[in-house]
Amino acid sequence: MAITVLFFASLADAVGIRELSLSHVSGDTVASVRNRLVETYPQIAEFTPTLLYAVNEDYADEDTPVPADTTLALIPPVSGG
Amino acid sequence: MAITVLFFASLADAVGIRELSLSHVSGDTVASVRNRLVETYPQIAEFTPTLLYAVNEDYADEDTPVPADTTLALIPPVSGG
Amino acid sequence: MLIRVTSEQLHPQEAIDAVRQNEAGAIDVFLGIVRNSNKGRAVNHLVYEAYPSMAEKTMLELAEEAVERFDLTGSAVLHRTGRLEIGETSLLVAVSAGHRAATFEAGHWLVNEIKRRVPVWKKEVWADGEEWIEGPESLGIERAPASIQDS
Amino acid sequence: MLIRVTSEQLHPQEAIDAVRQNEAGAIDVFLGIVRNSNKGRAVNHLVYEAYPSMAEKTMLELAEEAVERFDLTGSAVLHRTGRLEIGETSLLVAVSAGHRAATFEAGHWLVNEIKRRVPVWKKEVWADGEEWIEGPESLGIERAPASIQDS
Repeated sequence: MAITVLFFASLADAVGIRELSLSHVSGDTVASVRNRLVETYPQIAEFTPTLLYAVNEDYADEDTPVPADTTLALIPPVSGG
Repeated sequence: MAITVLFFASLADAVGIRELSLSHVSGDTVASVRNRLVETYPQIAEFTPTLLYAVNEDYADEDTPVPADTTLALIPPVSGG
Repeated sequence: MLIRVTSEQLHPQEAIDAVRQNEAGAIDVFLGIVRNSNKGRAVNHLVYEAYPSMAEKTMLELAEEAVERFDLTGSAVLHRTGRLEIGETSLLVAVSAGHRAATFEAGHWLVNEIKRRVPVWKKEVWADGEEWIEGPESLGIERAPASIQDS
Repeated sequence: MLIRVTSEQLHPQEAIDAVRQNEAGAIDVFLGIVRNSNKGRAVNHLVYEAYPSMAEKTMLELAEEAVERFDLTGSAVLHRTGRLEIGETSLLVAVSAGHRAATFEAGHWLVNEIKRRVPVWKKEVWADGEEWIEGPESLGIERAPASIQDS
């Protein structure tokens, strides 16, 4: 009953972590998981205004549900191409 | 004191010639040379409504002068690409 | 449909061969190339990072949407990751269609959407530092998260 | 600037290498391909005829004009002549620029102008006959000789 969280690019540099596992809480959404992460890693807060999210590789809103055994990616503005 | 005339594609097929040499006449223009050609090769007439012309490899108008030792190309509508 | 995120060099001929069809009269190919400068600053090299599985998924969705929208006969999207030197190809997009107008429009649309949606990030490395280039700066527009989150 | 009328096969990589510059962030490549049908009729093969010296001259003029108009860092135009089978490349155009929008616009403009102005003709050969495809039919528009004769 865990959530896998992925960090990328500038956010991974800021947090110093690329992937972590988090306990799942009943009723979790993107926002609730993100808020728990900010408690542990306050440096995430400055990224949140421009952060996008993906749940199991689909772009998601803040109120998208995050079930157990889900991968949540925190996605800084992309710059591929 | 000659003019080289070039024929291409459908016009070359119709005339049965790809290149010929013509005597130059003082004051020759694209139109005057074309008209002399039509006298000899009346099958050119049906092409003239859509024909373009080039004098020494530059697109030309009917009243563009054609000096001696010039190459005049009779250019059916192009279809490259 | 050829879709790939890879640390290996990208070869245009492979993408062209992937979209060439007997019904296609036109192929458009786009290459994103590492420039030697950005905003007046000399670039030494770039480092691309991707969320590979989601990047490939998003590239496939966009390639399929392009085929639908522009009535293409084929599409291919490849993105390189890792360290890229000046002049190397970071992005390779190829589309084919019956006629040319659709290929230019589809190619341009597809590259724009890839830059908006595919989870890939670019780090510029200069002689004296480095920086992640992100979002609005790389797009040259205001960020529009609402439409990005539409999907 | 790479400009060529040739009966040899066209290789996209050669055109790409010719326009790749350290200042270029984007390359667009267009390939005109022999389709297996036209207006519902099955095509066996095509034969392209050119006025080679004038074709190369016109291609060079257009490639230079594209560089001016779209602020390109490079351009290349190659046209094949002779017999071409289904799937073979008849026209190859490559342009490079600092950014992508200019390459798509320049590529499309250049291909349109090539089809309007370069003295090359295409003959379709079917199982039971053949025909020169000329001008308006190949362009799908009314002929506009006035603007063509402007130069």
